[in-house]
Parts: sequence; C-alpha cells; structure tokens
Amino acid sequence: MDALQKALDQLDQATAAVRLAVQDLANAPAGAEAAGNAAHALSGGAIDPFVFRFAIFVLAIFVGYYVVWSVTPALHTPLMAVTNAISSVIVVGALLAVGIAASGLAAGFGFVALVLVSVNIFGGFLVTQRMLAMYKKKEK
Amino acid sequence: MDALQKALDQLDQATAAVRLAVQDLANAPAGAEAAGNAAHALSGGAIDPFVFRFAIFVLAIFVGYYVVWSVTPALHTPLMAVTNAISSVIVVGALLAVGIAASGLAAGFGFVALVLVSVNIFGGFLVTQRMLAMYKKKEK
Amino acid sequence: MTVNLASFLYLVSGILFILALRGLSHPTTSRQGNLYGMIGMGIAIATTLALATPSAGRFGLIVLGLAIGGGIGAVTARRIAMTSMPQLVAAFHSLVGFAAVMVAAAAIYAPESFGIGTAGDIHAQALVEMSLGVAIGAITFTGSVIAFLKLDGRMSGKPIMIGGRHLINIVLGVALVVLIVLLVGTESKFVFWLIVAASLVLGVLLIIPIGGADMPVVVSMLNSYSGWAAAALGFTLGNLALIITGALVGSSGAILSYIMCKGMNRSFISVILGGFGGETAAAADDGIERTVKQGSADDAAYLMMNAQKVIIVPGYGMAVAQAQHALREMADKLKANGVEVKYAIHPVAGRMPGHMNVLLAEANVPYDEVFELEDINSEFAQADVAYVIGANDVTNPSARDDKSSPIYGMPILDVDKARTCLFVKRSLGSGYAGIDNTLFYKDGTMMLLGDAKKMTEEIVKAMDH
Amino acid sequence: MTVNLASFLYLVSGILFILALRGLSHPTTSRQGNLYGMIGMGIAIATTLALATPSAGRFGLIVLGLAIGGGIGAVTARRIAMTSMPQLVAAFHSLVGFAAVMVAAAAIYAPESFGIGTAGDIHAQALVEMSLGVAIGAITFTGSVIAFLKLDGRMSGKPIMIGGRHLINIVLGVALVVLIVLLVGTESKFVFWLIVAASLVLGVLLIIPIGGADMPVVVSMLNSYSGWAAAALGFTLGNLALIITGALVGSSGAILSYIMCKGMNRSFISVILGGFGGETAAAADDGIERTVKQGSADDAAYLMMNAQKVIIVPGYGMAVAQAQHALREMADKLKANGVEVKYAIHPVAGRMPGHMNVLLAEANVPYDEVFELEDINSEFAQADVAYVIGANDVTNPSARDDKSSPIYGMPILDVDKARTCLFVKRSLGSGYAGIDNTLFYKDGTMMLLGDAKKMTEEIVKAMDH
Ligand SMILES: NC(=O)c1ccc[n+]([C@@H]2O[C@H](COP(=O)([O-])OP(=O)(O)OC[C@H]3O[C@@H](n4cnc5c(N)ncnc54)[C@H](OP(=O)(O)O)[C@@H]3O)[C@@H](O)[C@H]2O)c1
Ligand SMILES: NC(=O)c1ccc[n+]([C@@H]2O[C@H](COP(=O)([O-])OP(=O)(O)OC[C@H]3O[C@@H](n4cnc5c(N)ncnc54)[C@H](OP(=O)(O)O)[C@@H]3O)[C@@H](O)[C@H]2O)c1
Repeated sequence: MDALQKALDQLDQATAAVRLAVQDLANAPAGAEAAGNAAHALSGGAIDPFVFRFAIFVLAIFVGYYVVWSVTPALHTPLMAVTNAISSVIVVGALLAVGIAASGLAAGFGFVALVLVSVNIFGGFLVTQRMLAMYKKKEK
Repeated sequence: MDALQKALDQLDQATAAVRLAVQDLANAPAGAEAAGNAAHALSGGAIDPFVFRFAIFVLAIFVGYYVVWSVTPALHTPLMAVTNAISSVIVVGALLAVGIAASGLAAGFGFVALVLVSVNIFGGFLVTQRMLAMYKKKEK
Repeated sequence: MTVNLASFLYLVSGILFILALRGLSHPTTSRQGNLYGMIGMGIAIATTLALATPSAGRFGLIVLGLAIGGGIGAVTARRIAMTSMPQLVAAFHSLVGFAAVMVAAAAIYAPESFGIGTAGDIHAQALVEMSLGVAIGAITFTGSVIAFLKLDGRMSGKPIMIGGRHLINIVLGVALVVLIVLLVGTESKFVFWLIVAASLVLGVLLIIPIGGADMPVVVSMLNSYSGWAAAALGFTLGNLALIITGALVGSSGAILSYIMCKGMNRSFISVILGGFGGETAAAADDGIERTVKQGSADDAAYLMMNAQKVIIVPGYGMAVAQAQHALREMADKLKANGVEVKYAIHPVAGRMPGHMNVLLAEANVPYDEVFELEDINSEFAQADVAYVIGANDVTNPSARDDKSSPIYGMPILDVDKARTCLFVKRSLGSGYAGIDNTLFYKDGTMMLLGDAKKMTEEIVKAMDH
Repeated sequence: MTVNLASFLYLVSGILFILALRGLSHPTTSRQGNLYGMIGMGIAIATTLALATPSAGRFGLIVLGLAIGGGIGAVTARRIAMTSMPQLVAAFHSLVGFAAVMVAAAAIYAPESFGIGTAGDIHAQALVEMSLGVAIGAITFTGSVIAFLKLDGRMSGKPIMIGGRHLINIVLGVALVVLIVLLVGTESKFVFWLIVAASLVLGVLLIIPIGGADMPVVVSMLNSYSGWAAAALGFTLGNLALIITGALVGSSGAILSYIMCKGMNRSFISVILGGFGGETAAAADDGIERTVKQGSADDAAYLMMNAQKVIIVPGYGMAVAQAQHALREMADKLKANGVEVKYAIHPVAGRMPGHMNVLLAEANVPYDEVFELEDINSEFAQADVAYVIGANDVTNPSARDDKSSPIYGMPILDVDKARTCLFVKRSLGSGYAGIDNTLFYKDGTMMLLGDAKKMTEEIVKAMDH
C-alpha cells in the first residue's frame, strides 16, 4: 500500500514537472472528461510504470533464453566475455552520480563505479574482439 | 506535437482520476521535491506509456521470431490454427464495447465482433487440439 | 480489480500465448501448449470482465455472444475434414479481420468506454493506431475471403488480372493515407467508414490477381497482417496481451510465408505481384516422342513386397483423394512383411505448411516415421521403391537440372534416385505449378494412373494374394 | 533531450545488445555482433550524458574516469593470455559486482540525482529494488574474487569447509532480509552498509567450500547474478537498457551453468553445496597389477603418419602447456601427408565452456575442422589414432561403463573406440575430477608421458625424419 501510494505520488509529481514545461501549449478542457478519465484508467493510462518494466523484463528473459541457446558452443567463451561487457551498462548509474549528484560522497562512489565499469567495458569488448578475430574458416 | 500534448494531458488526467481514489491515503509533501521531480523525469517516471508499449512490442517480436522458428515443420498446420485462435484475444475490445459502451451502436458493433471472435476462439483452439491429438509416436 | 493487477494479468495471458507456441516445438509438448493458450485466453476474458464490470443485462449479452460464436466454432472444429484445413484457416482469418474493424468502429462510436478520449475529442495517437488497425483488419477480411473462396474451389484459382491494377492499388493506398490524416484531423465517422471501404476494396484487389497455387502464402501473409492489426489495436487499448499476441502472430505469419517462398524458390514480391499458377501451361511439346511405362496395382504390389526399403512421398493428390488411411494400411502390410517404410515430406507438399503431416497423423502414422526433406533426401539412393502418391511439383527434376524451368532452384525430393519410382496420379497432367514433369518419362518410373485412394486400396488387395 | 527520446534510445541500446549475442550464433556473424554491442554501449553512455547535462567540471571527471578505467581495460584486453580467460572473466565479474554496490550507495546518498525521492524520503519500491541490487552485487563481488583467486592458482582449489557453514549462511540470509526491511523502514545509511557487509561475507562463505574444479560453474553462476543485480538497479533507475541487459546476462549465465552441469552430469545443487574436487582421490588400488604401454615420440610419429584418420582430443593440459601451436604444426604435417585430421571438443573440456575452441582458434585451426561431441563421437570407430592431449576426465570410460564411478553418466568422447589411442600427459595421475582413468591400462592405449607442448614438438621433429 505504502509502495503503491508512493509510486502514485511519484507519477503525479513527474507529470506535474513535465506539464510545467509544456504549460504554454496546454489547453485541455479541464474537468469535462470525468467519465473518460475513469474509463481511461481501464485502458492503461494510469498503470504503474513498474508493470511495464516488469513486462519488459520478462520478455527480455525469453529473448535471452532463445538467443543464448542459439549461440554455438564454440563461441561460449566469447559469450561469457561479451555478457560481461554489456552488463557494464550499469555505467548509466555511475554517470548520473558523477554527473549531477549534489552530495560529494555520492559523486565519489559514482566515480569509483565509473572507473571499474570502464575497465569492464573496454576490456570486455576488446578481449571479445580479439578472440573473435581468431576464428577462421579453412582457407581454400 | 499535438499528439504529444494530448498524450501528456491524458497521462495527467488519468493520474488525477486515480489520485481521487486514494485521496485519503495521500499526504505527499507538496512542492518540496521540486528538484527531485525534475530529476525523476530523468529516470523514467514521466515517460509516455507508448514508449513502454513499443518496447514490449519490439521484444515480443523477437520472442515471436525465435519461438516460431523453433516450431517443428511437422506442426506448421497446428501453428497456423493456434495463432489464429490466439489472435482472437482482440475479444477484450469486443467485451469492453458490449459491456460498457454508452452508445447502442458501439455495443452492437461490439456484439458482432464478439460473436465472430468467439467462433475463432472456440473453433481455433478445438481444431488445434483435435489435430494435435492425432500426432502419435510409434508404439513399441 | 485495480488497473495494475489487470495489466499484470494481461501480461500473464501474453506469456501463456508464448508458451502455447513454444509447446509446438515438439509433438509431445504441443498438447500442453495448446492448454496454456486456452488458459491465457480465459484469463484475458475474465480480466476484462472483472475490470469492466458490465451490468447484468450487458453481461447476459456477452454470454449470449460467446455462446453463439462458441457454439458455431466448436461445431465447425469437430466437423471439419482435415483436408479442408487451408480453407478453414483462411475463413478464421477473415473473422479476426472483420472483428478488428468492428472493435475499431465501437471505439470510434464510444471512445469513453475504451478510455481514448470523449466523442469529438479522441486522442490523436489513438486515432492513428486505430486507423492502422482498421485498415489492416479490413484488408485481412476481404483478402481472406477471396483466399477462402479460391482454396475451397468456389472461385477459380486462375489469377484475375485487372488492367492497371497496380495503379489502382497505388491510388487506393494514397487515398488511405489521406483519409487517415483526415480522420485524425476531423474525427469524422464518415471518413472512418471511407477508410473501411477503401481497405475492403484494396483487400480484394490485392488478392484476386494471385493464383490459387500461391494462396497458402497469401493465407500466411494475411495471418501476419491480422497479427499486426491486433497489435495496433493493442496500442490503442493499452492492452499488453493484445500487443504481445499481435507481435507473435505477426512474426509467425511472416516466417511461414518466408519458409514457403523458400520451399518454392520464389521471391515474396513475385508472389504478391501475382499472376503465377492457375494458367495450365501447355505440356512442353518439343516434338520428341516420349514413352511412358504404365503399371498395374499388381505390379506395384509385387515390386514393393520384394523391396527392402520403401519411401512414401505424399502430395496434394493424397489430400484430394483422402488416401491417407489406405496408405497407412499399405505401409502396415509392408512392415508386416519386413519392408522398411519411411515417409518423406517436402516443405511445400500439399496446400499449406505441415499439411501432409496432419493428414498422416490423422491416419495414425507415427510421427517418427515421417521425415523432412533434408533428413531423408540422401536415403533415396538406397531405397528400392519411391512411392509417390499425388505429389508432382515437389519431385520434378527440372527444378534441379533444367535452368530454364520456372521452378529451377526449388529444392526437390530426389525420388529419381530410387531404384524404381511408382507414380500414383490420375493423368500425365501437371501439378499446381503447371509444369510438365520429366520424371514420368524416365526409365525407372512406373506410372500408376488412377485415383490415389482407389489405386492404393487395389495395391493393398493385390498384396494379399 | 526529452525523457521519451532518451527511453527510446535506451531501448535501442538494449536491442543492440540482443543483436550482439545473436551474432554469436556463428563465427562469421560474431564480429558484427560485437560491433553492435559497442554501439549499444556508446548510445547508452551518450544518452545518459545528454540527459544529465553535467557541468564542465563534472564532465571532466567523467572523462577522467572513463579514461583511467578504459586504459586499464584496453591494456588488459591486449595483454592477457588466452589461457587465462577463465580468471579474466571472474575478475571482470567482480568489478561489475562492486560497481553495482557503488552505484546503489551513490543512489542512497543522492537520491535526487536518480529521481527516486529526496534524502530521508526515498520511495519504498526503489529501496527494495536497490537493496536487492546491492546484495546481489556484493555477493557477486566477493564470490568472483574468490573464484578468481582459485582459478588463478593464488588460492588452493581445495574446498574450504567451515563447520556449520550451512547454518551460518542461513543466519546471514535471514539477517539480510531483516536488514532490507529495516532499510525500507528507516532509510538508515548504517543499515545500508550493514547489508553490504553481510552480503560481502555471504559471497565469501558461499564460494570457498566449492572446489576449484567447479569454479567454471561458479563463474557462470556469478555472471548470472551480476545480470540480476543490473536488472534490479534497472528497475530503480527506470532504465530500459539496464533491465533488458540484466535479463540477457542473467539468462546467459544460468544457461551456461546448466550446460556445464549437464556436461559433467552433476546437479546444480550439488555444485553449489560444494565439497567436490580438489581432494585428489587415491588412485583406485584394487590390487590388480596393471600394465601400461608407454611409447616415445618416434612411435607416435610413425603411427600417425601411417594413419588415414586422426582425431585430436584436447583438454585442460593443452591449455596449461600452451601446446596449441605445436599441435597445429603437427596437424599441418599430417595433412600434408594426406592424413585426415579432425578435432573433437567435449563440452566441458578445459576450464570454461568453449575454452578449447578459443585456444585452437588462437593457433589458427580453422573452426570447420573442430567438432562438438555429438557430431564426431561416432567417428572414433573409423579413426586410426585418437591423439588425446592433456585431456583426461572427458575420455574416462568409467563414466560410460562403471555405475559406481562418481562421474557415471557424464557423456564422454569414445576415444577407446579408435584403433590406437595416444595419451599425452605428464603422469598417470588423475584429472580434475580426481578419478583414475582405466583407459591408461587398455591394450589399444599408448601413453606418451611428458609435457604436452614438448611431446608434441618432439613428435613434429620425429615426423621430419
Ligand atoms: N504446401 C504449401 O505450403 C504450398 C504453398 C504454396 C504453394 N504450394 C505448391 O503446391 C504444390 C505442391 O506440390 P505437390 O507435389 O504436393 O502437389 P502438385 O504438384 O500440385 O501435384 C499434385 C498432383 O496430384 C494429382 N492428383 C490430384 N488429385 C488426385 C487424386 N484424386 N488421385 C491421385 N492423384 C491426384 C494431380 O495429378 P493428376 O491431375 O494427374 O491426378 C497433381 O499432379 C507445389 O507446386 C507448391 O509450390 C504449396
Ligand atoms: N570446461 C568447463 O567448462 C568445465 C567446467 C567445470 C568443470 N570442468 C571439469 O574440468 C575437467 C575437464 O576435463 P579435461 O579432460 O579437459 O581435463 P582433466 O580431466 O582435468 O585432465 C587434464 C589432464 O591434463 C594433464 N596435464 C596437466 N598439465 C599438463 C601438461 N603441461 N602437459 C601435459 N599434460 C598435462 C593432467 O595430467 P598429468 O598431471 O598427468 O599431466 C590432467 O590429467 C572435467 O573434469 C570437467 O568436469 C570443466
């Protein structure tokens, strides 16, 4: 309940923030669509983004399942290296912290994270490339 | 632009409708989180649900691609029958129209749709079942 | 029920549909998969009812609608002959297409019920999605009706080529785009119905120039369309089950079309442009006198009973003659006599993908005796007899050897590599591609002219002597 | 940049990661796939920067961080020996795990920057997701460090079994749950660090009882964990790229663990509970006098030069000895002499999945000469020589024949079916599973005792005589 309420607040506030930006464009017929609103909730406008994210997560697991099973066993080592590299996309969190965190401590943590995942990003993709470059067909 | 604005209005109104329902629980510290709001937009709270739906759509296409290629050719006819059956999930639209449409005409259209997809739902799944029941292994 | 819970349940129903298709990866898991599909549909329906909470009267109407449609569907499913599957699938597609149009119409007349705005103020995004859904749905509807009529033989399989049809189609297409823009601007119901009408006409025009032989590709393509239409309406309704299902069905249809085109060595474009098939090409009359060795049921019985390995190659003629049960009986006799029997299925044998497999399954042929082209093609060289029953194009060696043949490059079953090739068909006529089969005139070939079922039954009888 | 555009770009980056993995379905498409992966990462980084618009100073800091890390990473990638891949992957995992902890810490200390509330009022949902992410991240970190140390030989491979460790683990697990609940209630930073500490300890305790032989499974499992940690943080940050990637990596690790367990015929649970491997089981001393036929490099050269078909079976010993280049030279000599040469790879040969393939590729062995177990196992019966180099467990016939063997049921390469089996290893000692190999004592077996590289080089020399 608490979580739901917070999520709703959050949605509401976010909407408010964006509305501010497009205020000059806004000329919605306020209040007139009461019935419509309630009904719209029905069709998804008010759905907690968590549900969508969860759906995306579940579908991505399906995709992951199929895509990994289709990897040829000969390339399982590069697979381990490249999954390593792409899991460094957590860099987006580090960038946020270093880029805009008000707290110096947070920025510091972010910096540590940034350096570590950078090792992984460059190291991971390059070592994969190095490995893959070695796989050759029989020359005729 | 117009589309975006409408979408935003829509999001806003939907939120308002839901808020009404949980008004008694709401005690958000209004206005205090100005910075938070702006930042939160960053992290996704204000994202148009369309983006999420699109993501789900794209991932589902990937899943569809893999799942269909993994169907054995011997079962391609049942595959056609069952995709037919599941595409009748459009019945949700028909149910909404028959169930709550204020306009009699709309309810009528919905009723026609409902009858048609019902043919499909029952016919599709049952004919698939009938076919699948025929596939047998060599008895030893 | 909260909207979040409902969305979650729709997601569950989408996932169950994925599992339904996943089950089809093997016959043993397929029945379970179909069950998942039914559960998914049940969840989607129950969730919608719980969300909409219709009045008692409306609820009664819903039950009535489900009962009428469900009854018709169930009876059809029970009664339909397995040989009529292609028609049935086409007919079912047309229903989904029409239902999509009706749902979109309902949404335009009662936007509040669908949460897409109020009458006169429907959200632009929803209008765009809806018009896409309705246009694709309408095309699917008339297109599938034509495909049904052609497949069911109620309409000639001959391509109907209207002069300037490409121009007309382009004009209609442009008109559709203009109408959609208009609809978004004005939200006029009249424009909406114009879109429906234009799409219905377009559906007819797109399909009639395509020959009967290509109908299976068309059916599959329309299957794909119906998926995309469902997905478009899924966006409008914000319904995850619809979006996921639409994507699944859309990919499925597209992939099956692709598999068929590859099996026929045709490009998808050439299929869509139409004009292929139906025109019975004159048998290549190159002046060379050709001799055909004809045999009787007794000859065939003798040959096969003394063989070590027989490979059976069924084709469309087996379906027409409903010969699968007789065939199974024949195979049983052979096996009882110690002959090894296998079935070889070409990817486009018959009139829809997997068509032969279903018919053989119906006749209780175990699926582990039935092999795909790649898996068995090398075995013909070791086979004593290839028993070709009602197949033709899929065995035509000119696809392999004759660069000038229209089907050159299409993979074929190498029945000519078997010691003897028995050919059961009613005449020396051509198959659906309308191309003469040079195999009839080869040394190792023996023609068994007659109806597939009758001939096979006679062979079975002859085996008893 | 609008948030919608940003979300869309994150989705694109997620899709590119899918395509990166998809490319690995074949060596020819794999390089392209890796490129997609890099582009996806570039898009994710650029989008975040465009969205956050850091001040010039902060931007400098970011560039600095990327440069330091990137430099270290690039140099490591260039320098690392192919034989050290297992260690490298473990080390990289530990970095991702620690980074996840740091990102979560930053989010707790500056929630505004992540849009998850304000200090003292962070959304409960975000706190839950974050604590999951941080706990899994910390476990991944210490677990991977231990795995790295064991794989790199800096720590004994012997399982370290602390008394009552199951109890300790359960207590820690329960404590973690309690702490997470506390964190959601109080949002106390102290509790946060307690969670980190408990998870770090748990990571160590979970991994130390697992023997060195099982480290590859552990590494893969930790890979999976790091994926789930990323996904959890993806929920907190509402970032589609993270969610999709997390799911991909999570499934990948899980599937690889499964494949390895199947290849070893072990249950995943038994791996996790630990205690297997490392204890060098005493060679089965059943009193029976066993004779071993030993051979020289000259014998081996003679046998192989006069063979028609040689199948090479590499194992962990080849990696240790770095014998792949010498091996390739030997194969070249044989091929020049008209001998057919193939390589047979067991799914768990070496110390990580695909380990042997990478090493052979490094030595320029074309990948179409390298075969998986199922594809080549039937060919040993036709081979004159099986050249087993540094492999042991994967050839042990007791896995096939001896029901009492601990590895009974594990699929093996049937090298004993070859006319002669040449065994290159340094002693009659056992492999990683610590089980005596009965093959050494068979008639058709000739032991070539010595270092794999040296022995192979000597054989190459002997071939020149
Ligand atoms: N399966 C698919 O998905 C699919 C999709 C698209 C196109 N197609 C096309 O359909 C064709 C399928 O090839 P196919 O070899 O199965 O069939 P086919 O080439 O169309 O030949 C069928 C043969 O069966 C004979 N036949 C018809 N009724 C018969 C009866 N009652 N008893 C005995 N024989 C009978 C006909 O010869 P008589 O008239 O002399 O008896 C005809 O030559 C291919 O051209 C393929 O490209 C298939
Ligand atoms: N690949 C994976 O993913 C994976 C994952 C988990 C577990 N495992 C386990 O790892 C093992 C892999 O089997 P395997 O057959 O590849 O290896 P193995 O059974 O561990 O045997 C390797 C052999 O190489 C010999 N050797 C070591 N250094 C050598 C050198 N310098 N020159 C020559 N020989 C040398 C050793 O014998 P000497 O000491 O007599 O020389 C040893 O018997 C299996 O037990 C498997 O279950 C693998």
